[in-house]
Amino acid sequence: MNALISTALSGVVMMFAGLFVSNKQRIKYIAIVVVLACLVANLAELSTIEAGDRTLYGMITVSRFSILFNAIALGATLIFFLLSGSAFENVGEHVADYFALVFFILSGITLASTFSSLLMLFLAIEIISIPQYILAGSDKKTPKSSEASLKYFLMGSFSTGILLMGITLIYGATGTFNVADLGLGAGKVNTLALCGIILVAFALSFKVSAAPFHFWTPDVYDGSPTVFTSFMATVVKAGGFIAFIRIFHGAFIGERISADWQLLLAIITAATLIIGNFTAVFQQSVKRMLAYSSIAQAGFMLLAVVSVNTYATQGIVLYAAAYSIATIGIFAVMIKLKDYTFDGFNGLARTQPVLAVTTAIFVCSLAGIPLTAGFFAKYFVLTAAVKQGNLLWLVIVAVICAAISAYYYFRVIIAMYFKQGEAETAPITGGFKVMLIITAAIVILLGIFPGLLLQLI
Amino acid sequence: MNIDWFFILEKIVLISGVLVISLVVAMYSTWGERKVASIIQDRIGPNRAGFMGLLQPLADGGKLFFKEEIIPGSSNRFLFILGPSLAMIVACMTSAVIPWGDTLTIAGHSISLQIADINIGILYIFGVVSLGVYGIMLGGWASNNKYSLLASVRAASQIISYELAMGLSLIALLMMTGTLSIKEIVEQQRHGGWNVLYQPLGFVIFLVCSFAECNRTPFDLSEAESELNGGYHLEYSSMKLGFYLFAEYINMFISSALMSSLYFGGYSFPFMDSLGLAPNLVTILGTAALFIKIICFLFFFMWVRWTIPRFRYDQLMRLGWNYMIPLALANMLVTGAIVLYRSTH
Amino acid sequence: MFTDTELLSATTPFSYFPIVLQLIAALGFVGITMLATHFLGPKRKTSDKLATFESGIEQKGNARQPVAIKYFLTAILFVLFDVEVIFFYPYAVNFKELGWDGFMAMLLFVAFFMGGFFYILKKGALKWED
Amino acid sequence: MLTVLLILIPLIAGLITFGLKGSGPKALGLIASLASLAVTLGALFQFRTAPASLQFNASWIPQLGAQFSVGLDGMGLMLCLLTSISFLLIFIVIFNREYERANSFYGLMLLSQAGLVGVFTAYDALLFYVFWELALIPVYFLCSLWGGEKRIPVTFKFFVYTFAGSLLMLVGLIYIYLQSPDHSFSYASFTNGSVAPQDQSWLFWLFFVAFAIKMPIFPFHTWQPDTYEQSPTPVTMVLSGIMVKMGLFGVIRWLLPVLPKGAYMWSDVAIVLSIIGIIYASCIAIVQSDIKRLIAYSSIAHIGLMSAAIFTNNELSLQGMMVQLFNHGINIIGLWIIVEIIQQRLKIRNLNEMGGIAQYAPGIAIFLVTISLANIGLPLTNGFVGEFLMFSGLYQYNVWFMAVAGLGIILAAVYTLNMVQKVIFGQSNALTETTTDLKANELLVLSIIVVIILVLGVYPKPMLELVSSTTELVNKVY
Amino acid sequence: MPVQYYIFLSIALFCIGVTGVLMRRNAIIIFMCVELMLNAVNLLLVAFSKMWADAGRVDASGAQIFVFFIMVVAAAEVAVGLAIIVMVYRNSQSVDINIMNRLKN
Repeated sequence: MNALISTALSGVVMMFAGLFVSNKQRIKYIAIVVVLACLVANLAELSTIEAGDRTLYGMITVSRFSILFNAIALGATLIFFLLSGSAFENVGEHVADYFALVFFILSGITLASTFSSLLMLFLAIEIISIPQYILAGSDKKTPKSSEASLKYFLMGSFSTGILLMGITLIYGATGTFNVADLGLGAGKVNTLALCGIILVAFALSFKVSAAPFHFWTPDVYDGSPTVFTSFMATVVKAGGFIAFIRIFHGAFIGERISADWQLLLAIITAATLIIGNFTAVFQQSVKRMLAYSSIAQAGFMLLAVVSVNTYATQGIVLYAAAYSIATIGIFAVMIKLKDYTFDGFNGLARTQPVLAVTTAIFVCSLAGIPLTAGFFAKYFVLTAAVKQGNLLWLVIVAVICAAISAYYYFRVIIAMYFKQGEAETAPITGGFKVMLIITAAIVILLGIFPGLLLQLI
Repeated sequence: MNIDWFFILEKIVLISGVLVISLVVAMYSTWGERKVASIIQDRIGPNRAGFMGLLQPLADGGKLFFKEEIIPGSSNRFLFILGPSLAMIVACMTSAVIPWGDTLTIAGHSISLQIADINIGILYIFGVVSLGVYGIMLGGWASNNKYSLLASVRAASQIISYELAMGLSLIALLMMTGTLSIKEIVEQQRHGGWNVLYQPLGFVIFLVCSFAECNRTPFDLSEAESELNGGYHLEYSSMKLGFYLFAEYINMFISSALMSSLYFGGYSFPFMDSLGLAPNLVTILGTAALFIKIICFLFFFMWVRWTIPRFRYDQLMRLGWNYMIPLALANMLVTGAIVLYRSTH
Repeated sequence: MFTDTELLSATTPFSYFPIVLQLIAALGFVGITMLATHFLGPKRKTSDKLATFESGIEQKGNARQPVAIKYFLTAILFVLFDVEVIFFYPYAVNFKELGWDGFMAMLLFVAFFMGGFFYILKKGALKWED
Repeated sequence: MLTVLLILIPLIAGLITFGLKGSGPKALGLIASLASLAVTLGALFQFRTAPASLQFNASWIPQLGAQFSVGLDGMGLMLCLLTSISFLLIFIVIFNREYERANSFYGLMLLSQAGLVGVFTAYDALLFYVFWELALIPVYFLCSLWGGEKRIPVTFKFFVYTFAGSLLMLVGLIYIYLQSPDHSFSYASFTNGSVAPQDQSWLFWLFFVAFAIKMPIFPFHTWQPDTYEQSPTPVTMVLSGIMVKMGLFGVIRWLLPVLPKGAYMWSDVAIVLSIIGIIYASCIAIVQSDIKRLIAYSSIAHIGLMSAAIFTNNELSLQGMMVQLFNHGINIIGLWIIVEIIQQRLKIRNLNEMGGIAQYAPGIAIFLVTISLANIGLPLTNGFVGEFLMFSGLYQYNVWFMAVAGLGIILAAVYTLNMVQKVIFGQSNALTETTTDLKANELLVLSIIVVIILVLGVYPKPMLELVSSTTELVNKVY
Repeated sequence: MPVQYYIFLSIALFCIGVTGVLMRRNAIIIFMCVELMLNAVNLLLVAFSKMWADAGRVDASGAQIFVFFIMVVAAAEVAVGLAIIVMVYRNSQSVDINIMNRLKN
C-alpha cells in the first residue's frame, strides 16, 4: 500500500522536478532520494501487517511477501539509479521524465505484487507496460530505438488484449474478479475458465518473454537505450513474474485445473529454456546475449511458476533479487564501454580490474555458480520443480540449459581476462567503482547467506 | 411477433418531420445569415428571388444539384465522397434525442415529440457529434490539397479541444439534474427554473464551445478564406459542398436546440402548466416556444459572426485549453460543493 | 415486443430503435441526394479541372506531408483528457448519493487531472507560438 | 575446529595473496601450505585420540536444513593429507619459477586448495556441492590464464562438462533432500536409506555422471587429455593428483552410502565402463608421443581401475582403492613434476625428440624410473598394495572383468616403460645434451615423493588402518 | 436477447482483431485491430455482467467498472501508441512493420 502510493507519487514528483530543476545531476540525486524514501515507506508498513494480510476494498492485499518483493524491486532500482543513473542523460533531454516513468513502472510492480482482483492484475500489467513503450523509444534520433518501441508497443498491446479476454472468460465462468473467490479448484473444471486461464498464461508469457512468445524481446532489448534495457530486463521482468506467480498460485489452484495449466506451462518453460539458451550462444553482442539470456532466465523463473509450493515463492523472490542485481551490474559496466560486442570486453581485466572482477562476479551469479546469489536462486526454483514430482524431465532440461548458459556467460569472462585487447571505456569515477563493489558484495553475501533474505518471507 | 405498426409509423412521420425541418431551418439560416449580415453592415442583402429574397435558399440549393461534380484526380475517391456524406449523416443524427415537445394525444395514442428518449441522451449527442470530426478530416485529407489538409487538421484539433471544455461544463449541470436524459432535464426545468439561472458560467462555456464545435466565427479558423482559400471543402463542388454547408447549419440548429433544452427550459415556457390550456395545445405552444428560443440562438450565432473578428490559431487554442478547461472544472467543483452543502443543510 | 411501453421505457435496447430508423432515413437522404447530384450535374472533365487547387500556381508535390507535431500532441492530449472527463459523467449522475465522501474522492481525481494539466502546460505542449 | 582451520588457512591466505606484490605471493603460498600440512598432521594425531573433535557444525541456512557441517574420517583425512602434501610439493617445485601476475596465480591455487579440502571434509550435501563447484572455478581460471596455446576452448570445455555434471548432481541432491524425512542436507539423513529403490535407480545416474566426468571415466573423459595438456603443469598436478580424486571420493562418500541399491543395480555397467576406459586409455597412451598426453591417458587408465574397484562391493578392493587414492596422487604428481622439469629444460614435450637424458641428468633419470615403476605398481612400491587389493576384489566379483582389467597392467607397463626408455635412454640429441640436472628444490620434492613411495610400499599398514573405518562404514550400508 | 448472441459477437470481433494483428503489416491497422480486440472484450464483459446480474449476483456491476478501466487504459495506450507511430513515421517515412528489420542484424 505504502509502496504503491509512494511510488506513484514519486513519479509525479519526478515529473514536476523536471519542470523546476534544470540540472540533470540534481534530478538524479532527487530520484535517488525519492526511491530511498519509497523503500523506507514500504518497509515501514511491515509493522502494520503483523496481525495478518491487509486487504483494501477487495482490490489489493498487502502481505509480508509483497512488501519483501517490493523492497527488492525498490532496492534493485536504487542500485540501478546509483550505477546507471547518470546514463539517463545520454539518452535524451527529458531526464526527469525518464525517472518519472521508471517510478510509474515501479508502482505497477508494487501493484503486481499486491493485487487481489483481476482488475488490479490488468492495471498492474498495463502500468508496467505502457511506460516501457515510451522508454524503449526514448532515443528519438535512432531509428532502432523507435522501431523497438513500436514493436514492443504492438506486441504488448496485443498481449494485453489476450490477457483481457482471458480475464473476461474467467469472469464469465466464475462471476467474480476477486482472486480469493474464484474457486476454480472446487468441482468440475469449467471449459470457459480453462480457456481463460490459458489465455492469461499466454498473455503473461508474452509479458515475461517466454517462448514461443519471446520473439519481440531481443529486438526490443537491443533497440532500446541500453540503460533502459537494463531496467526492463530486470526489475520489470521480475514484476511480471510476481504477477504471474501470484495469479497462478493464488487463483488457479485446484485438483484438476492445476494439472491442466501446469503441463502447458511446463512446455512453455522447456521451450523458453531451450530457445533462450541455445540462441544466446550464437550472439556476438553482449547486449543481445543478455537479451536472450533474459529469456533463458525467464525460463528458470517459470520453473517457479509451474511448481506450486513454498519453495517456488521463496525461489521467485530470491531469483528476482539475484538476477536483477547481477544484470543491472553487468549493464552498468556495459554502458561504460564503447563497444557492446564480446570483443569490446577484451582485456578489460587489464585496463579496469575493478570493473572486470565485479562483472565476473555478476556473470557467475547469472550462471548460478555457488557462493553467488544466482546459485541459491537456481537452487530454489529447481527444488520447487523437483518437489512438484512430475516435472523431473523439466528439471533435467533446466540443468542442462544451465550448463549451456555457463558457456555464453563465461564468454564475457574469457573476453575480459583471457583475451588480448584494450577495452575502451568512458571515464570511470571512483564512486561508480565503489558502488559496483558494494553491489558485487551484495551478490556474494546473498550467495553465502540466502537466509538473510529468506527469513523475511 | 406483435409489432406496433402505429408506433413505427408515428416515428417515421416524426423523423421525416424533424429531418425536413432541420433542412429547411438550415436553408433559411443561410438566408437569415445574409440578411443579418446585411442589416448589420447596413445593406439590403438578398432581395431578388421572391419576397425579401425568400426563395433564394431554394435557388441556391437547386443550383448545387446541377453543378458539375468535380473529384480531383489526385484525391482518394472513396474518402472524398465519404467525407461530406458522413458530415451530413452525423448532422442528421443528432436531432434524434432532442425533445421537440411534450406528448401529443391523438386518437388515444400518446405521441412523444421526441424521436428517442434514451436515458443517455447527452452521451449520445457527444458520441455522434465527435463523429463529425471524421467528416471534416476525411474531406480535407482525401482532397489531397495542402489548404484542405491544413484546414481539416486545424478544424479537428479545434473541435476536439473544445469538446473537452464542453463536456466539463455540462458536468456541473448534470450534478444538479442527476440525469443524462435530455427530456428529463427539460421536465425538471418545467417545474423548477431554467438552468441558466443556476449555471450561468456553465452556459457561457457551453455557448463558447458550441461556437467552436460548429466552426463558427470567431472560431472559423478552418474556413479562414484569407489564408486557406475556403478551408477543408476547398476542392468540393456541387452537392458535396452543399452537404458540408448544410451540415454546418444543421449543427448550428441542433446546438441551438440543445442549448435551449439544457439551459433555457426547452419546450417549456413560463406558466405553461398554470394557464389551464388543453394538453395538446400546451404541447404545440411548447414546441413553438422551443423554436423561438432556437431562432434567438441562431440569430445570436449570426450576430456574433458579423461582429467579432476571427481569433488567431494560438489564441483559439489557448482559450480552449488554458481558460475554458480550468474554468469549467472550477465551475464543476463550486457547483458540486454548493449542491452538496444545500442538500446536507 | 415493439410495443409502446417497451419502447418508451428507456431501459431496453428497443428504445434505440427509432435511432436506427433515423439512421436509415439519414442514409437514404444522403445517398439519394448524392446520386441525384451525380446524375444531374454536367460532366466536362479537363485535366486542369481535375488538378488540385493551389491558388492558381502549378501543383507542387504531394499534399500529404506530416503536419506540425503540435496537432498530434493536441489529439493525444484530447484522448487522455477526454477519457478523464468521461469519468466525471457517472460521478455527476450519482453525485448526490455519493455525498461528501464521493466529493472528496472526486477532488483527488480533479487534483490529478489538474496535475497532468499543469504539467503539460509547463512542458509547453500547448504553446502554439514558437 | 582443526577441520575448519584446514579450509580457512588456504582460503584466507588465497584472498590475501591477491593483494600482494613481488615475491610475497610465493612466500605466503609456501607458508600457507606448510601450515595446512601442519594442521593436517595435527588432525591426524587427533583422529587417533579423539576423532569426534574433528567434527564441526554451525548454522548456515536454517530455512533449508543446510548446515556448515564439516568433519574428517579416515578417508577424508587421507585425502586432506594428500592435498596438503601435494600443494606443498607443488609450491616448492615452482618456487624458482616466475609467473606473470603471480599474486593471482598463487591466490587461485590456494583457493582451489580450499575448495578441495572443503569437498573432502563436507558432511552436508549442499556444502559439499558448494565446495565441489568452488574447487572448479579457480582451476578454470588457472588453466585459462596460464595454460598453453589452445587453453581457452579446452578449459572451457572442461568447465562446461564438469559444470553440467555437477548440476545434474544438484538435481539428485535436491531430490534426496526432499525425500529425507526431516528435510535436511545432513550426511546422516542422506544415508538413512529413505530413498525408495526405484528412485535410486535413476538417481544413481545423476550422481554417477557428475562423478564420472570428474574422474573421468569413459565416455565422459574427452575433456581430460586436452585439459591436462593445455594446463600449466602445477595446475595439471592439482587436476590429476587431487581433483580426479574428488570424483572417486564422491562415489565413496556420497554415492554408495546414499544410494546403495542404485549402486548395486548398476555396478556391472559402471565396472564395464571403467574397464573399457582402462583398455581404451592404455591403448591411446601407447601411441602417444606427447609426454603430457601420455601421462594424462595413463591417469585415465588408473582411475578406471579404481572406479571399477569401488563397484565390486568388496571390502578388500575398497580398501585397496582408498589407499590407491593417496598413492596414485603422490605418484602422478611425481610424474608431473618430472615432466615439468623436463619441459622446463627442453621446452618440448614430444617423446620422439627426447632421449639420452640419463647421461646428462642422472638425477632426473633415477627419479623418473622410480616413480614410473611405482606408477605401474611394482611390488615394494606404494602402487603395488592398492592395485593388488583391487585386483583381488575384482577377481572375486567377476573373473573376466579382472582378466580384462589385468590387461591394463600389462599395457601400463608397456607405455610407461616405453616413455622412460624414450626419455632417458636412447640416442641423445643436440637438445637433450643441454639438460641440466635437478636443482635443490626439485631434488627435495622428488626425494620426499620417493620416500613416500618406498615407505608406503614396504609398510602400508598405517594407511590401511586409516581408511579401514571408512571402509567398514561404507560396507555396512552398501 | 440471449447472452449467447453477445458472446458470439464479441468472440467473433476478438478473432477478427487477432487475425488482423497477425496478418496485417501496417502498424496503424494492427493497432486498430488491437483496439477491436479490447472493444470485443468490453462488450463481452458487459454481457457477462448482465448475465451474472440476472443470475442474482449483487456485485455484477464490477464488470462494468472493469470496462471503464479498460477504456482508460486503452486511451493511454492510444496516446502512447500514436506518439510512437508518428515518431516511427517521421524516422522512416513508413509504418510498415515488415521494413523494420534493421533490428534483426
